[in-house]
Amino acid sequence: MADFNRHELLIATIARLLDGCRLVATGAASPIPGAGALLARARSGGRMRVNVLGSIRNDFLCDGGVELFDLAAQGRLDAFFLGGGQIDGQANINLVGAGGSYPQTDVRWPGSFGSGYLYYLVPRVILFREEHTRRVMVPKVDFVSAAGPANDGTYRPGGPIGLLTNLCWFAFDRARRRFVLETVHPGHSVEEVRDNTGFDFDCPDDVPETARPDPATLTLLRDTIAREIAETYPRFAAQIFGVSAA
Amino acid sequence: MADFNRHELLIATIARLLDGCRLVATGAASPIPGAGALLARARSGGRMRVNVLGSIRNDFLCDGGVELFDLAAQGRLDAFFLGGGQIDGQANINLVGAGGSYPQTDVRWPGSFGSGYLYYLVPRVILFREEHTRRVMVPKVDFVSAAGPANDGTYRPGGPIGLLTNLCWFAFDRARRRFVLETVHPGHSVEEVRDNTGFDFDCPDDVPETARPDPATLTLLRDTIAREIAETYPRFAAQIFGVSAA
Amino acid sequence: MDVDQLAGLIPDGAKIAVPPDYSGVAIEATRAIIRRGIRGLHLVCVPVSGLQADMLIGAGCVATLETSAVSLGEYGTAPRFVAGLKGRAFRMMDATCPAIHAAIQAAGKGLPFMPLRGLLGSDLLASRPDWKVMDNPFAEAADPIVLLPAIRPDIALFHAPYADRNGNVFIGRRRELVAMAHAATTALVTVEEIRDVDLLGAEETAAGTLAGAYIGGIAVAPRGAWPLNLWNIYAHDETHMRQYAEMARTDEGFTAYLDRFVHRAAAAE
Amino acid sequence: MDVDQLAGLIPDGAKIAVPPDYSGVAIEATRAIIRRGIRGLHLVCVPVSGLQADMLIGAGCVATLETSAVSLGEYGTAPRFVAGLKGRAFRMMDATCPAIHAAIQAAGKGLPFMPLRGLLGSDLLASRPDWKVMDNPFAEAADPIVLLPAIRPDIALFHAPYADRNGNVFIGRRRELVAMAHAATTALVTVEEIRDVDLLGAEETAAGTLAGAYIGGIAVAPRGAWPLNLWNIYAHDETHMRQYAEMARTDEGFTAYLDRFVHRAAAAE
Repeated sequence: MADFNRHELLIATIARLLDGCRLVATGAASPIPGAGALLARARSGGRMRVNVLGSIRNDFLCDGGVELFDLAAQGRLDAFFLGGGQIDGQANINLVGAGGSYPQTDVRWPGSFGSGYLYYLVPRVILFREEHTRRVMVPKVDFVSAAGPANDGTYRPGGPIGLLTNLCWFAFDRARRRFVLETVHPGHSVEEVRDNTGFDFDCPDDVPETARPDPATLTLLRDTIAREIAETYPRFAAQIFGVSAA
Repeated sequence: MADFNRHELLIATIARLLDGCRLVATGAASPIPGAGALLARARSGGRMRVNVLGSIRNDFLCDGGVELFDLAAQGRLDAFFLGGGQIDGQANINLVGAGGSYPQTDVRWPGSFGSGYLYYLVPRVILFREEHTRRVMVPKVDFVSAAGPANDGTYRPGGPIGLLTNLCWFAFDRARRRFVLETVHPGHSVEEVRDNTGFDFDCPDDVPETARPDPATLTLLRDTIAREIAETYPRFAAQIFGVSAA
Repeated sequence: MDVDQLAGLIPDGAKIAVPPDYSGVAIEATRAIIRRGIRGLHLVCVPVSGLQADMLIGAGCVATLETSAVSLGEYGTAPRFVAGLKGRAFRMMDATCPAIHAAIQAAGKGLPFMPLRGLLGSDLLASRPDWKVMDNPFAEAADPIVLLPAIRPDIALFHAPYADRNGNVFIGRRRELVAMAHAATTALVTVEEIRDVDLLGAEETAAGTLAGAYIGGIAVAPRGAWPLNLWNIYAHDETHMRQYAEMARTDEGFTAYLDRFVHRAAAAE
Repeated sequence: MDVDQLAGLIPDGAKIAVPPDYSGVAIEATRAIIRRGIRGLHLVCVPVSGLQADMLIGAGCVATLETSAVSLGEYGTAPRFVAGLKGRAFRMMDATCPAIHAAIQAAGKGLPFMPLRGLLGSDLLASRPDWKVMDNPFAEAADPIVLLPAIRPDIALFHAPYADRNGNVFIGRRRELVAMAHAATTALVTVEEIRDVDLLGAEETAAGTLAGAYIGGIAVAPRGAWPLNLWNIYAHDETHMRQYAEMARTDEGFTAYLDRFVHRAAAAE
């Protein structure tokens, strides 16, 4: 990993997962997804729109806070990012709290935000949680903010395509309702993933390494995207890329 | 009728019917209701708001065409005006067509506009139709654009308080679902009303004359309201009052 | 893209949402639609129409008309609408204004339906088998309420004062245009002009903007609402409106009108 | 009317709708509410809140909290929210953002309920007995969909850059403020200033205006969102936000914070 850092790998991976989207949005406190989306846009030849929450230059929403949700329901939003304090093996996510008895949980997080809706409607939801530990990746979430796909015939055009962490990329197999370990990031191992994951997942005999960003991508990211994301996330851009806003 | 004309009588009558309202709106092609509402506002001591469709100065709607309907549903709109190609004795109104077989009616009018909604939600709907003939005032409308109150327990905060024509003012008795001839305009008679009305209505032995506008009202109307309504209805104001916009 | 190319994006049979006369009506594009001989349109008036619906009906473009009213306002009855209805030239779906607004908003929210008060006991409701009545499950006593299926137009078509350099369109307080565009698969817009500004760059203009993400085509059409008015930017052409109302009273007169103001006017350019 | 008089219009037990941090939060009015010792509020965050909810909870003003999240954002956990929840200081109604928007819009449309996609199989739905599931009557196969009862606040409370001389308020593209005001019985608004203009007089500003007809009280409160930001007009006060996040971690610290920045600051004026 001499020639790129962890953040750059995640950003480049996200950009690859967004390939072919027409419209991608990112939510609050999402510098890595935001940079990934801007990178994907830069490589789309003008075919992709990106809406970065909190940006001035890259935010076209002008119909109030409900517009992002309406966009999703209209089928216009191809991809979005969700995380969770807990994520389980059926792709249920929990943004509310853990332990105790709801609503008096032992740990309380801010709340579900838009997850209970966007997770059902956006076709390409990328679960993104940097921390990959058994505290986060649990057998069963304590509270379901948004349910993994049930395949019960109910209206569900959206759902997770997979889960990206500091260690790996799991694809989500919707038919089997299970994660599949697809790639492990450079410098990490399948054993490390297994040791730090509390849920069962499918693991092929041979798990390739997550693709490393090529030099052209790194140049684009560092020269152009870094300045674009600095408009919304100046501290992140300064810390990771050493740049300020364009 | 030497000292006022028919339009002035109607305007003054409408203003009286609106007394106590907080918010009154008028629709398209409604110069007499518009002038009546502005007159009522002028006498309200600042307690009444009026929204005149088509006005610049007296239109606060800025949330698109749906706002008037939302206002009504919120309970904020106290009074509105509706007419009809046909009106029957149970206060059903028809803005669609007469004769033939719907939709191939012999006569076709523009359509129901907002009547199928506002008639149910605005507490003080004033039915206003200048033409008072058996062609308009029918035993049973051929098409119900909006139904008179059914008193069947369904949600119905709104409905007609009565019907104002060139000849008279009928109050509507909601409990009995019948019009009651309350006043006959100066220069007209109960017999004339009866001859020109196709539906049954209650008629007390003694029907007073519709109150004539007093001199103060006529002065206010001609000096101030005429110029206010001229902004939206210049031809009407020029023809009736000989004034142009303030 | 010119107006004829814009009209070329509308396939036969499309469901098209159009605004009321006061919101900015794409009449130049309407003439282009008639010239192209587009057929089978499902015209949704949000919530009413006038000259535009009358012209499209008269020219044989409309298979279904969904509206709360069609009228030429102070110029009287919409003659081609009335004649077409009598001649069964199209399927009529009578509505009331807030029902169309609600069904359009349902589509903009990706909802299958939207409830609406009113309508009970009316022949509007009786004549619309696509509308359903359910009992409000939140009420303790019986409380019937109408459910309207979402209206999902293929295309929202309207005329606006200007677009910016990024393809955003200024719609001011005409929020029915936003609702139509959100509901439709795409919006086709004619504008008086393109201005070299960024509508989303200032709070005042952003509040009155329809973002380019909803727009599939913009064509410049100066006086593109003529002979109707565009907001208070230009007034309607009274002489022409009277002429239309007079000529459209008969089939022959309307044909002569089209020949003179739709077909020949374009050929002369 | 000053901010304390405005706060005096809020009775104990009122249902109050407040906007998210980015929309303009009436924090000066929040301090006034705390000073008045208003109790039993049903706080509806449209759709989330931060400092405002945390302060009101910490000061004991809140009996019910309906929100999709409470967070101080980059300043971390909302400490009084978490402590209050653990101590059962209020009733918690967890939601998801579009559900609160939809329920607010239902009230603005006078509807008893609004349908919403999503939510099926979640504990959000399981924990909300006031939400119902029905089968979509327009679908051929089984198609469960959630129905949300309308949220009808007594009061919508927010802070905006300015009001005009006629009592209209500029809200720009923050249309959740319009939705809140339409849904509520009345809106109480603090503004940076009153400007001698007519917001409804020009198309640009009218598009971003909340009309005075919806507003029951306006008070001038310069920097009335402090220590939060107001749009991009002024930034949040980072030092103060860190100080709040630190002091509010304990009951004693929060009491000291109120004493210093809510009670004593007002007394010193």
